[in-house]
Amino acid sequence: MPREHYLNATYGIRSWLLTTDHKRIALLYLVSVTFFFFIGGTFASLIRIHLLTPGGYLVTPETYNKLFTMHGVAMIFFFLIPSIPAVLGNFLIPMMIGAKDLAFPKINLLSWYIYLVGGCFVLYSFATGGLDTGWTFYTPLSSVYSNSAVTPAVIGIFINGFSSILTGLNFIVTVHTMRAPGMTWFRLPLFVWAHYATSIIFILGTPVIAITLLLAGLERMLHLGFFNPVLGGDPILFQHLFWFYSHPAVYIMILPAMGVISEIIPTFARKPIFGYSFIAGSSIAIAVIGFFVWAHHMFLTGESAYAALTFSFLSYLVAIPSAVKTFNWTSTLYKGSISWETPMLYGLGFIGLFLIGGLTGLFLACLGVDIHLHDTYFVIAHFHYIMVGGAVMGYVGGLHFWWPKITGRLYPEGLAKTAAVTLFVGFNLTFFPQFILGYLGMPRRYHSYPPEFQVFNVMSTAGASILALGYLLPMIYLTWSMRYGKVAGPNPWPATGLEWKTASPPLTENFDVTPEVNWEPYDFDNRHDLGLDVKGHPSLAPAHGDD
Amino acid sequence: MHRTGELYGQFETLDQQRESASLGMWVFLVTEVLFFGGMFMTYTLNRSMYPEIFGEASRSINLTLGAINTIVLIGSSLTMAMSVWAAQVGKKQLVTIFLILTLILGSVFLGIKGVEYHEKFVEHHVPGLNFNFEPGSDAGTNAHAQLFFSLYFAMTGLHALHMIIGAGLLIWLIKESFKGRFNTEYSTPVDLVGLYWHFVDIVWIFLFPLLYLIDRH
Amino acid sequence: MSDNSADTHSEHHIVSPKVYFTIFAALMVCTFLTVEAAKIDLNAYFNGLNVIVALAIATLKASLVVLFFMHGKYSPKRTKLVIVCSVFWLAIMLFMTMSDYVSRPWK
Amino acid sequence: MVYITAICLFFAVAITVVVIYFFFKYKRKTPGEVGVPIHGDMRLETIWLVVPLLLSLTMFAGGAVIYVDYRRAPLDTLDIYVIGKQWMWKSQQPTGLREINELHVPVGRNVKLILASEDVIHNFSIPDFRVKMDVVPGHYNTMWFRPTKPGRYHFFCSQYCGTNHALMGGWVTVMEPSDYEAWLSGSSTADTNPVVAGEKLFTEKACATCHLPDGKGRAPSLNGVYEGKVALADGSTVTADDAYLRESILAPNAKIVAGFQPLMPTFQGQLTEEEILALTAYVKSLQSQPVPATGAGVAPAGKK
Repeated sequence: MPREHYLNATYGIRSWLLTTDHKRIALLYLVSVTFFFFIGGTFASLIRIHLLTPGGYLVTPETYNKLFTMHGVAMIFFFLIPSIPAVLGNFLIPMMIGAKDLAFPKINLLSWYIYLVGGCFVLYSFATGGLDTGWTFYTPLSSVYSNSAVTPAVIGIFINGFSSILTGLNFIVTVHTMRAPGMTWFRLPLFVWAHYATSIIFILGTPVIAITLLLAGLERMLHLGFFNPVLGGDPILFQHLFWFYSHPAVYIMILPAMGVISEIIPTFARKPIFGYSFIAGSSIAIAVIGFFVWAHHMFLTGESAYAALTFSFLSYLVAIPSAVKTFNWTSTLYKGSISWETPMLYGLGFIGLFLIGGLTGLFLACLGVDIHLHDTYFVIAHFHYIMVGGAVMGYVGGLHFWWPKITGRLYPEGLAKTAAVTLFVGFNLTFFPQFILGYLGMPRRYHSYPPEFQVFNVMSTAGASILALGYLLPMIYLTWSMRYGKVAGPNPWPATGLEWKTASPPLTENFDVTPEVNWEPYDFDNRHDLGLDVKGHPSLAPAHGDD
Repeated sequence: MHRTGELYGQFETLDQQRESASLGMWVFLVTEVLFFGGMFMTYTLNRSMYPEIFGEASRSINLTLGAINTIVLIGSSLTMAMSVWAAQVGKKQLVTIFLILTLILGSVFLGIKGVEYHEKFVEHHVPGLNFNFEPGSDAGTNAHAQLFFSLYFAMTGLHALHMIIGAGLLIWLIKESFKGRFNTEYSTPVDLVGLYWHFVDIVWIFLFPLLYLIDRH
Repeated sequence: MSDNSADTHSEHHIVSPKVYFTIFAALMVCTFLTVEAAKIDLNAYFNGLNVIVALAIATLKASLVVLFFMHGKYSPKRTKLVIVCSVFWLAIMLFMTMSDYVSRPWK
Repeated sequence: MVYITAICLFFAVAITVVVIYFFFKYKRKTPGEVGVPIHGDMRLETIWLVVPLLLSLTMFAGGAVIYVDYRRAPLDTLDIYVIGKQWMWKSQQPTGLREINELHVPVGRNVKLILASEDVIHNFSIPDFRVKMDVVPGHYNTMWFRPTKPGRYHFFCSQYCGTNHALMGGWVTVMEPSDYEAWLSGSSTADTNPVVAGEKLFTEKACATCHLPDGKGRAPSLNGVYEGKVALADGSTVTADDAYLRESILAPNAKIVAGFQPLMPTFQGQLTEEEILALTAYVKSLQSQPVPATGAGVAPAGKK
């Protein structure tokens, strides 16, 4: 390990709380999003235990409603949205493009503080009366009828929005102006492309949710009528504005995970990614088309049937870039040299789960089928496959992939593989039964349900306990490895990105000298610095195609 | 990151720094457009539902003050643009003078806005506080007029908040400019605050006809 | 460090005060026009014409501010793209949402 | 649905099998080994851009047909009003018979539910019939279905609506038409009849002082107006359906009938959903009344 690096360059609590080093800020985020993950996870566990019996005797209906609302708010706004961008993105983007830091390091630190302030408001709401509106805050339930602490929660999410906006702004500017010499747009790692696309959504979507929740909050505090039909407002307008952000927000969660997978797969298959420009382009396509589909959450609100037809059609269009990515990842494996190390297991798990999550989305985008499935457990299962099976798997996989870079040490491989398999099994057992429940018609957000649904609920709860174990394991061995793990060296896998050209853990300024890039991305064959057996290759077929 | 003169450590050149800062500001303004956009959306829908009452309510706000404010604010945009120019050509004293003028015009705008708010308060036109549109108007008209005034206060209030933030930035700029910090080489803060100030002006350019000029015939 | 550094000098374009004052005068005229236009019942000719005129003038004014006061006209392509994006996305939100409401009548 | 399932299953299984096959087939053999540098293939990219696109368009088309059919109720429906409020469902048969958390319908008839909410957004959902619709305060939504088998089926509230959301459900009872008639006549009484209640409100709320049946009042006659074409002051015409009548009561100035002044006060906040339904039912009952030659909301010739 290098003698001096970003972790030991300065000491003391002040040096962390006032740091402008993107790597340290990433670690601050790592700690805070993990905190919210465990809060949200605790709520989820209580929900699953409660649903063991149809009568649901563990908690009262009020408490149950608060549990699923707070689970959603904590997980979506304070874990999933910041997780990969603010932790891995923050840590890696400057290194991947060969910069010393993000363009605006102070603003980066400011985003973390804004996140904390927003988080405090939300925790305050959780602690004083909780929140029982559903994470969607549909009016007039949230703005008039709910008796819970809606106002602080809305303010918290409003504030937190600025954290996302500033992070997105920082990434966009950094990618535009801070690239090292030779780092052209089409040499950028796909992880950076994915984050660039994510940032577009941060920039264009987040302000809308901020203003919408502000209006709903004002409506609640001052008894105004923007979304209240009794005072002449329109509750459906709230849904339009809400989903204008919140549907693209789904892509905020999944795009960075796709970026992680696009790094892991070529590294562990040791060959260039198949169709680089298609994967990069599909990220941008998802970010852009993702803004045209929001009203597919509203097919049954009584929205115009013409609008419903349009939005359903556009929703199918947004499925195409995701399909293109999946096909390309699969083809990357063809004739690779595939290693079964932990990050690759997550990559494999991601493809499988994202496939199910994505394909079930086609059912929901289909107008006729959505009439039946809308607001049932089918929806719950679908978006958990995307958000947990996709985004969280990507996040945990990415943490394993870059852990040696972040800490300079390797984790115990055997334990890590066990955890990956546990997560995969636990996840499927938890959420696959929910597809069946949804098809049978069990509505979501029910604290008690007809007894015929019990079997699948018990299965789901059993799966959830395995899943919980799967999350605890990495927590333990990753923490352990920070001190006792094997020293990793600069490039343990080896991988081709610029971030692996510097020491692990990196120096405060990332590189001794600004690197110059003169190679194509994921080009294992021409990288003699990686110590690989390029000559031993059976057939060096001439590269053809789009690259 | 250490700093050499006006160059922050993460950048290689002043050009790169200026470019980044300017792009950053523009991207920030995009978020502002969408931020106000949510309100414009709410406004559009509500006005399309209650065109008559929106007209009636709009006629009750003071057109003269609104028009004067429009002129004042566009004037402040002019002085802001002039201070950017002064910085570019290196007339350090002019920078300060134009910044001060901008601040004065901005304050005049806020002052007039205050007078308008006070009028509305006296007329019971502030939503949530004993709102009563016209003596004897029925519940429905009242509710719909309250929608108009909710939007009026939300939109102009948010706009005024931006003005106040802008004024704060101006005060800081004036302080720095007094020290002679801005010159032909380095005027990024003036440029950025200028962009922000003009944006706030643009918001008002739309707010004025949408709120003050409905059915004035 | 970046492939766009060629653009930077155009961003430093100096606009002469004469241009600023001309634009200011144009903005004043537009403000006067929009107030006067609102006082005429244009809806009598074509329903909604009043709003259209008001918004057209406002858009013109905003464009003048963006192009000249904000130097949009002299900015690199990238900045122009950013401006276009903001307007485009705002339009998506307004247009697609309103399209739901205006097409509600179904039979 | 089967179609989508088949396609999705095919892709899910195919890709999973291929990925797992590759995992074993191309497992790394020596530590320094490198994969074959294949960068991409334009033909393949095109294929997997176009094929999924076409497949998904067929899915879209299939779903769209069902949806359009679902949103456009047939004409010969049995209309039942359903009102949701925290946390119960009230339904009202055309005869005025009311039920709470129960709904009786005859087998083999097209049934249209007209949905209204007293407070927050609910969703009336009958999974066994594959139908559901949001119940939104402030305007009517409709849904329709055609029960095919007698029996008792669960219905639920599917849109989260507060504390007892999970308890806001009940049973649809599908009966043989004869049983249904018997059930109706067994419990119907005059005072629950919405037409009677609506007629009473029509006088109490002073509607009758302007809306004279002969068309000589300050407001249009409502005879025959329901389902008729109404000419508006701005030159357009609308069909006087439930939503139009509701709007005319709550926001009378939104659509002014040609030849009349905007004089009517709004009744927003002064009528409960049930009262609005009663008034609507009364206006509907005037559908068969003779339409006066002048001063009517609907021109006699314009009647369908």
